[in-house]
Amino acid sequence: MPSLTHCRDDFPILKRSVHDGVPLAFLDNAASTQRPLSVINAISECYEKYYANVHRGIHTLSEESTERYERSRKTVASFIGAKHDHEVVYTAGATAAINTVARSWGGQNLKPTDTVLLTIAEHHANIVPWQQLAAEIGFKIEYLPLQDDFQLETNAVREALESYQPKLFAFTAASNVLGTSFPVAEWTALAHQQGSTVLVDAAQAAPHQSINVQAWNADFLVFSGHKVCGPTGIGVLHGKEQLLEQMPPFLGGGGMISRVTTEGFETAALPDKFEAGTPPISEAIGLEAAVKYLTEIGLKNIEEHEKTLARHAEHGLRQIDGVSVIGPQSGEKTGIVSFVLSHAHAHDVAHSLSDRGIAARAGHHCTMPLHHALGLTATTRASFYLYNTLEEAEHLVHSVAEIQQKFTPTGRRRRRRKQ
Amino acid sequence: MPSLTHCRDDFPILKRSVHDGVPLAFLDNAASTQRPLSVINAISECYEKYYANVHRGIHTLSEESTERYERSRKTVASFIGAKHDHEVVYTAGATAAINTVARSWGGQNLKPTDTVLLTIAEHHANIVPWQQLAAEIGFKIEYLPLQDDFQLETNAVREALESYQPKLFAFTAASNVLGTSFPVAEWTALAHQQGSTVLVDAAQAAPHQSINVQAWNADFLVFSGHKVCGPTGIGVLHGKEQLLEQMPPFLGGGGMISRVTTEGFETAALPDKFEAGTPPISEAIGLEAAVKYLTEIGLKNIEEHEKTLARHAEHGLRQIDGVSVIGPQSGEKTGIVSFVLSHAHAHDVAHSLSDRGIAARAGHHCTMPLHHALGLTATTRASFYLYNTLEEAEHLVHSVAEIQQKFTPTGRRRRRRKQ
Amino acid sequence: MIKMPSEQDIYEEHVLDHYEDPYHRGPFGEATHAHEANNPLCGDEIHIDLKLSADGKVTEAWFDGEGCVISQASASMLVETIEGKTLEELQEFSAEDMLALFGPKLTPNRQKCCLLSWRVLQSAVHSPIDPSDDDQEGASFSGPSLSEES
Amino acid sequence: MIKMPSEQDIYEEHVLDHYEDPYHRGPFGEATHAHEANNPLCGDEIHIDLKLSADGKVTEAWFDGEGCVISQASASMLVETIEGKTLEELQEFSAEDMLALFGPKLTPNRQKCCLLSWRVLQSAVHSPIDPSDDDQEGASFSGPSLSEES
Ligand SMILES: Cc1ncc(COP(=O)(O)O)c(C=O)c1O
Ligand SMILES: Cc1ncc(COP(=O)(O)O)c(C=O)c1O
Repeated sequence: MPSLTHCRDDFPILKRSVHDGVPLAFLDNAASTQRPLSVINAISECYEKYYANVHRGIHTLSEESTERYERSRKTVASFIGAKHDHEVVYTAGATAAINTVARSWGGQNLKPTDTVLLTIAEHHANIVPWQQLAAEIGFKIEYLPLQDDFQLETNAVREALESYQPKLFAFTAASNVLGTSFPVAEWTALAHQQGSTVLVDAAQAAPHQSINVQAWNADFLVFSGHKVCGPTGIGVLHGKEQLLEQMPPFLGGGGMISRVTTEGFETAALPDKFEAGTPPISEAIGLEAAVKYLTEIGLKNIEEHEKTLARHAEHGLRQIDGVSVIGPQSGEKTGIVSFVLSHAHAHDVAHSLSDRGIAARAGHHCTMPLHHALGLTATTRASFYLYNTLEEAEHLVHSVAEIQQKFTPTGRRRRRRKQ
Repeated sequence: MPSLTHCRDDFPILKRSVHDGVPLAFLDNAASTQRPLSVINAISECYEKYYANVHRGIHTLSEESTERYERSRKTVASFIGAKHDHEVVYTAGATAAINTVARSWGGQNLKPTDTVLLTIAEHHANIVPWQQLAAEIGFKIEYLPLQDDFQLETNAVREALESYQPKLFAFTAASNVLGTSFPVAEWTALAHQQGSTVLVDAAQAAPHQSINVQAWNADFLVFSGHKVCGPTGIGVLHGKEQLLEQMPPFLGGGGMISRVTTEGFETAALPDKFEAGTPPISEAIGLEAAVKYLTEIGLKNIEEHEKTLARHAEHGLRQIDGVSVIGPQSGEKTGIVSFVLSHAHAHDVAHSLSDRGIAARAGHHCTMPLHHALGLTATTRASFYLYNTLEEAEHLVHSVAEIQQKFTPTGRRRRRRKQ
Repeated sequence: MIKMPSEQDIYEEHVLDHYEDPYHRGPFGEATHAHEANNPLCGDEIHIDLKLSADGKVTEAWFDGEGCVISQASASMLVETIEGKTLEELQEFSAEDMLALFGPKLTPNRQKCCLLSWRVLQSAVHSPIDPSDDDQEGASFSGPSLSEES
Repeated sequence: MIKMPSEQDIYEEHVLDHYEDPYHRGPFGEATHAHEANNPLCGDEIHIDLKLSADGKVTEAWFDGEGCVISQASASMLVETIEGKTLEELQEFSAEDMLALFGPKLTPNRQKCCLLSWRVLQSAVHSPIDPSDDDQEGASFSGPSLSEES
């Protein structure tokens, strides 16, 4: 495996200690990644050197900002292999992007007798918008369940597609809990055979694997800037040109119209149609820097690196008595490992990990239906990224072993209250 | 007037030259303002020192980020005099905030027989969302017209409120074209007497005047971060607690729920209910720095300063033959001056101003209905802010005089084409 | 900068004692008032049973639940403390008092774990167990919200 | 970094000549094909009238409109240039050719002003003036969008 250790120097935050000199081991990357200096500088530079509102201002700063904003769109379009730049729409985040598809495409196309097919492993961002819309329109939502080994076989997907004939199949390319990724191209092809439209939630895929929307052939794909080393406040909606053109606009306001009268409005062309209001300008410029950074290092290298670390950690965790890893033993795995301890609640685990410098998440990770299906209320999740090290993976394993030990019941007695 | 000249040093971009050593005179502040170093540094510091996803992560960075994110909300709440911090909801911008009110409050409360009252001077952001909703629901939209002197008298507002009995009165606190501001508290009180709900678009007011939402008593108020020296990618929706609580959520996803099952979801408490997905974290932290910066300088001083400059410019422009200022001679005025030249199109004016280092906007400024009502297609707009100088105002006046001169028809003849 | 209290501070003997050997944990058949709620952050659940006397005193208090050390230990401390108190005293018992009762200093996110039982208690006193059992006002909390993590 | 072309460059004699003394500007009674559109950026409007011969040649071209120097001068240059051209030649006349015809280098935002007449022309050739006048395909443009400023 190519060492990515040199990358650590690009991330200023990794130099900090958590408290009392305990170094930081940032294993909360599935929630949000850190930023290299090139991204932070791109944002500062925008504000210090050439910022103005974009969209056809006839003065030098606005020309420069517009040019950089649209260059970002080009870079992101080529990052995901889009056919047209204007198929890339900037939104406030992956969540906003899914809501846009739900309200615009869904509002136009979903009928009371229709079915939307999801997997039980979806993030709330890919569940709640459909539930909100279903409450209005009245269509059905079906969930593909997991097998006992946490897997979801393509055969089960095929059968569900055949039996439900969903109008939409919306699924995550990679689970933010199970540490698995799904065969997007294959499932998309099956869905298209049934006439289903496909939305792929790539929030956990974009940071870690090379995406080609044309090869995947999904109709819609979304991801977030802050999970690919980019800024907060920006997300990407990719849609096929023809679909985006047929959809009504979602948010209304400046920039998305070609004409407004007191009687009504005419919609602007793509991508402006879906970018109402002043867009996330510095965020787009930061996102471009992030995407360039990842591309330079190479998505393949990143994927391999973080898989190595995650499998190392997973192997170690599985050895510890009373620790269960929530995810399959084999198959297509990513840099995420979630687990539960028999003696300690996920919150106490995360808290105790933090004492040891390790940033990990505890809770349901916005996947309550998945946790419920697994009979769990909370898990602890470690998620690796390019800047993590084997030492950090080992530190995690040792720490978890200690914590499991520490919280072992010892037959303590509460001091009786003096009355 | 207290000199604010020292402020210029706080804004790195003001040191740049536009081209060939021509210094920048940034008079495009109504489109978007520049940022002081303290804002740029707050964003960088967030990413370099303590960034992690917010919302109850049990590790040090997440605790720190969450604390800073919520501290920002507190600061902004006190900036606008909100009664409760959780009445402040962060959105992607003013546009997103108005859309939130339209879809959530409007979707729940507006009926086919209702009327929504706007002014003809509204920005598209406060027109199009209501048109979109009206197309669905079927209510009527009425527009308060301007008088010939560009004014809108309170008497006309009272009469319209009485005759239309609108369910909602949505108006801008300050026009982004006319350079006027409206008496918000007075109009709001009149609207409430008629039982109307009130939305105030404070996008052009928040940067320049001290706002107290309790004194104004509007039910909803919105503004954008990038117009108050803050980052792009963030806006503020203030709503009265009781209204926000009764409204359904708008966007669905992580963070805005308290429970999700395969059957449905329960909504989280305020303000989380309206903040689906990873919020604009670094943007909120940057916005806090911006609001602190403005507060330190003093909104009163800023208002006075920019009014002085704008009136100076307006006075000069009115002296130029063939230049018409689009806005009233007197009344409550702000730091905005829009104008047209008899000999040059707004675009050619802005272009020629840019040659002289002056950044101004040309076009309809997202107020096509207003421009149509005034019989115009485009105006040129200069908008002043705390860092502008009297010299810049004078430079503008001289430049406009030159441009008007330059584009005077001279009886040129096109060279005949050799055939 | 937030100083994250270290493990030793939070999981001190007193806390772990209450966790492993809680006061009045389990079902209670004689409750006159009861309420339960969960913390969506971690799935922690707390149920509180109260027996109130005619003159408005807590004669007995029990809890049941599942969750992290802090939520469960703090619930145990709470029910132990409130027995014998009047309704006025309960109403005056603030979130700050609850955090003080717990002892170790908590970061904002973990305060939510500690305050879960306190919130449930505030609702329980308004939730009599009797035929007119549909008093739902206890369902809406004031104070910091209990939302999920991402 | 974008170099904003300076005034002298853009408003050169040739351009101002076309602005003040345009070629074939005004109504034209013999048009066989016509189209018009506006640039929402600035409200610029361009109408183009064409007279096409049976063998697919532009025998006469006129424009009318209102707007900035660049949109009006470029329209004048365009109609002057296309007379005598075949439909194939028009189809081959690209946006780049249009910018080259105009001459002075334009920033992206001002290219939109220059390309307005070119777009209208592309649609006009598909928009015969006759009883079957409802051919609306010309209404949707390809290429960079013409949206508004903020
Ligand atoms: C009066 C007014 N309202 C609303 C807006 C929209 O703000 P934003 O583009 O930041 O969403 C603007 C800014 O252009 C404005 O001037
Ligand atoms: C699989 C998945 N989908 C969607 C999201 C939502 O992304 P965001 O919160 O950036 O909108 C996340 C991140 O939490 C995720 O992991």
